[in-house]
Amino acid sequence: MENKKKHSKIGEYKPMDLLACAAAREVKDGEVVFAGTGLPMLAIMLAQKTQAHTAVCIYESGSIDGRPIDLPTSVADARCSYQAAVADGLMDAFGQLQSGRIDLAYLGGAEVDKYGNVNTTFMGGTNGKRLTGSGGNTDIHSLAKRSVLIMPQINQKRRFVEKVSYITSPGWKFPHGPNREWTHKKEVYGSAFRGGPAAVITDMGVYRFDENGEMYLDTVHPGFTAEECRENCSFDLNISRVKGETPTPTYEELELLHNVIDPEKIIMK
Amino acid sequence: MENKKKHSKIGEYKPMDLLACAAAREVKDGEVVFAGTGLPMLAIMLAQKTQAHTAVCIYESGSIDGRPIDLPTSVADARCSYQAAVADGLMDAFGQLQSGRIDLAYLGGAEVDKYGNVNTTFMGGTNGKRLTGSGGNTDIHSLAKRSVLIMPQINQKRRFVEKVSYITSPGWKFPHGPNREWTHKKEVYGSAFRGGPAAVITDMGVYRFDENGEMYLDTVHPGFTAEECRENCSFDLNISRVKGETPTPTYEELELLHNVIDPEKIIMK
Amino acid sequence: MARPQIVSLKEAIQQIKDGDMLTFGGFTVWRRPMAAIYELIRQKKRNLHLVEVNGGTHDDMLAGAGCVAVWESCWSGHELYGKYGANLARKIENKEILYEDWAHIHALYRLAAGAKGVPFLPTYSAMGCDMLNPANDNLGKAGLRDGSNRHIGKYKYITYKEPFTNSDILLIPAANPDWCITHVQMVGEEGTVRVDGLRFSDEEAIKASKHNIIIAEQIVPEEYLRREPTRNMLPGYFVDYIVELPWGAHPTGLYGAYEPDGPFINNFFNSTRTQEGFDQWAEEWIFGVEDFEEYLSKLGITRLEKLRANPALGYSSTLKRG
Amino acid sequence: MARPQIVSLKEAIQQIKDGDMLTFGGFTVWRRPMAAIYELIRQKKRNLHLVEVNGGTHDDMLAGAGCVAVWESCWSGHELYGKYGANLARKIENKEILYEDWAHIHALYRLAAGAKGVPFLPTYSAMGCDMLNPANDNLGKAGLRDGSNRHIGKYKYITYKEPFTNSDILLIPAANPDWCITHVQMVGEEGTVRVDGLRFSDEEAIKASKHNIIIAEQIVPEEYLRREPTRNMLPGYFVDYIVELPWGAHPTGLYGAYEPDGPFINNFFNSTRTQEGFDQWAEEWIFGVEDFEEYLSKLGITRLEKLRANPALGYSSTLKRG
Repeated sequence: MENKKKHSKIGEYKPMDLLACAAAREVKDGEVVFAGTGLPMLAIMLAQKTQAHTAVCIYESGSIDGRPIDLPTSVADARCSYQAAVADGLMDAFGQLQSGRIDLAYLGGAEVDKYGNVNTTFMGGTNGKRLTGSGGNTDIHSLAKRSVLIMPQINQKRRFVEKVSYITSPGWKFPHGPNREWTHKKEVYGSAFRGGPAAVITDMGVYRFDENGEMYLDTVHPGFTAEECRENCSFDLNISRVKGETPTPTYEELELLHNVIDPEKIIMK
Repeated sequence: MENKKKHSKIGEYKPMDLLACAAAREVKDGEVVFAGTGLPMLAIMLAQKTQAHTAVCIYESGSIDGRPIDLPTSVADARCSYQAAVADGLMDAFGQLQSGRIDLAYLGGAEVDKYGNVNTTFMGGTNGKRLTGSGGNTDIHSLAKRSVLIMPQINQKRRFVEKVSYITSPGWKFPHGPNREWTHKKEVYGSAFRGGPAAVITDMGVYRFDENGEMYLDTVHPGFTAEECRENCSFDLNISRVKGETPTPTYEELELLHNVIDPEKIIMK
Repeated sequence: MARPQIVSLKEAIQQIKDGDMLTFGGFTVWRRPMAAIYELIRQKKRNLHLVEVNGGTHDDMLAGAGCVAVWESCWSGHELYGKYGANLARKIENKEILYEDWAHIHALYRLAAGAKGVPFLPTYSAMGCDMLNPANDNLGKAGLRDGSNRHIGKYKYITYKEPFTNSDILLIPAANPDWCITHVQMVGEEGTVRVDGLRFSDEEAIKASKHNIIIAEQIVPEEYLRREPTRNMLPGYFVDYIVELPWGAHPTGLYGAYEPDGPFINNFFNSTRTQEGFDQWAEEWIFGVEDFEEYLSKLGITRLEKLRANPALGYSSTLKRG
Repeated sequence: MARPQIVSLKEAIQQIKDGDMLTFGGFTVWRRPMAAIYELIRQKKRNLHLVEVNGGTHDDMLAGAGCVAVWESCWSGHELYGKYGANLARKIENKEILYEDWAHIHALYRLAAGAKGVPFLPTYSAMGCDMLNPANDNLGKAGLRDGSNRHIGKYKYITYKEPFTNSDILLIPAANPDWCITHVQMVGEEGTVRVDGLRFSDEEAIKASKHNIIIAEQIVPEEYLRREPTRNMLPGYFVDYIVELPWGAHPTGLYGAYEPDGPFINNFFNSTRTQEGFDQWAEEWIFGVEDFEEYLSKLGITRLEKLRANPALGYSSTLKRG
């Protein structure tokens, strides 16, 4: 038991474990978190069981502050509503988002660029490969105070690009106005500005955004180098600000993830 | 029993009875009716028990198609929600109104003018006597397909005026635009035009509106003359189109009003 | 955001500052936070700016007690128990209160826009009414639309020729009150709110407001309310303070719990025809008692029990009404 | 307005005409009117214009069967059972379907505006996204914004510098589909609709639509639903046709009743990677059965029973998921 708070060593955890733990650590206690299907659900549930006991999770389907005892597999899953405070609908969830009540959101994407623009619509632009479309990704990314992207990176260099081929969800800078000049989000959103992308968490590192809205490497996962992170990006990643290694999962976090949150091994295969 | 459908004679009914019956007869079977507190509640309940069995009543408080077994005394009364289809709130009720779902509405007023403009805010303009304010009167009057005003008229000449001292609820013509020229409602509402005032029912007669949006006497209650109706108006009422006497309450209607709908004598004192 | 605190009514009301903008849950004489109204008056709040979907006994009482500087709404009265809000009417006629009249949809949309985080909502209601007459933009005429007052916007409303159908439509600006005070049947220990019966415009009023006080007949275990989340109105993170106060809506009514106390309201209304009448009434029923508990004792159990609803009906089956 | 008619699924679907604009209740792979989707395909509806808050297994199936001319929504896929809507993707890539991409809030607000009877609703979401890029106004580029198509408006959206806070905001135009088809747990004999669990955007979709078909697991006495009107979603006068059809949402899930049939959807998804694959699948599961009853018989009771929800949880406690 005294071992619980200790951090595991390389080989004792899988890449997915570290991804989930790093994501969970972004939540502060008491925050209202907007999550999507998959890894984000693990992350918020883990956060609630560790450092953020009073954090609340809401889903765009309308499930508000559920306390699932079984891992949901979609945001409309009946499991999301178990012991929820409210089970209503999209107008409620998106109203809370638009009115600035969402502190943190977890999202994914097929492509991300250095300004945190996200693509989930077409790979290679509108003449390319059709994906699922935006869903709530664009609303949540544009209106949450902080959003955290969770994405695979190892050998996925084509997903980390200078400029996404389709902006499903606007990041810190994007083309705007009749001349489609690259403009900072604050300028475009004016009084409706609520925040923007805060971090990108991958299987190689944790990335954040500087004052100019550009992505930089914040911590590198054990077993990788900053240089390797840069090599797995299609753009010239800023690695000058890296502050060290991402803490590995604690034994308690691993125990929670595998035996409490996802014992059925739905996500944590 | 064979007597039920026969009309009562003068002296066998009170002015309030005729008012309620004449109002009830405005409802067609299957219509969606928006009603307010007081006499309108009697009228819709009477209509549902006579010629309009499948008419539905909604209240602005959010009570939709209630089937009260005891007469409500306000639109938020718990009695309104008894056996209702839905009990929700104002956004629902007013959304139905604005989207053109309301066939008929019952309203009252302190003053009405010849174009069906209604005042429930100030008697004598904004420096005069303060009343309750609009409530839903203005929304309902402006957006229902047909609205029916129920008002006392005997010795209330000052309530039937050339021009109301404050337009709480716009009728068929009202001042509009920067120069505040009298303009027809169809012109102002454009594609949002849903209808307007259909009738004014008083303790003296039933009034309707002509093609030009001006009020005329349609039927006169037994015991009154068309001339008396005009004399109880402050404007020059058109009585040229009067088509006869208002049918008196049937014995069945009287029975329903006094013994079934309002046996507690809350409105039918 | 910290979970809501469970406090006394006095403590909750102490958080409200003179000059704050307030709104309330409920509808006319139903489910009004009357205990909070008495306490606001007892604590002598001043210069309140009320923005309400509609008024009722509660706002007329605040007006009579001199708590209100600005009143924005569409209606005030006591339903069948009193024809109009006589305190409010007198203060408006005497120009002691600044007022802004709206249609019901306008007042509703002001809070709905505030709740959704948009600066306005569009409506067709009610073009041609005198509430929209520029001559009746009272806050504008008082010079208060110059940005000097954080609760008062630049425009009362905007008429917009919208491009989709080329028709005129009204844009009604959002309102975001500092406080909403709402009385409900039940609240969970962590703030989950359940309303039984009609919700009126509570959800819009609460979500538009920066801070919320929920006064409930009963505080119940969270787990109980969470068994049926479709029946709940609000999660606890919107709530700042929770107060448990049975009968706290008296003399207004509470669905499934108690009827409005018609004679009490009617007596109040009759007293308000003059300021002296109201002052005397307030001396007896507000300042003359220490707190809401003493008020209830003064009313007495016999009077209260007559108002109690029959659970099968949601209202009293024995109350004399006619 | 006549009360709704209780009819067979076949009769209800026969009312829908080629070229009509359709929307559906539900969310991704939950509470979709799948029996109606099968019947639409069996009746070979063509040139449908779908406008949906989001898509899922149902709209991808319609796309695969050649029923769809225009698709307007924000998403299509099968959640964890299939990464994306492969039929829809193929038809979009091959330019066989005209599509208009929206953000989720946009799609929602189109129907919410339609439901409220206003020509647009304002939103801040999501300025800077490529769905708003004029280059991606596909209906406009196809010349369909000229008034010739009653379902297609003049503008995809408008950016408006609103005067209240002087900030840009988007105005999203209303949509009013000809039909909404919704699957629910219970409907009353006179059409009162109750949804158990999340309501998603059903209320907006239904109220925006000119005509409504409600398919319910069970038709129940009105009186039963009316005992608790706060739990109901819709009065009967919005409903044109009622169909009683247990398991009618299969293979999607229904809160409190049954889980999504994951392997069935996954098998469907795998078949849709080619048109031939889909055609073969449809031959077996849609054209190869006479009606939904035969479809259920083909699935078999053993398979269906495994999906049944535990009433204490709202979902199955025995289903193998990992």
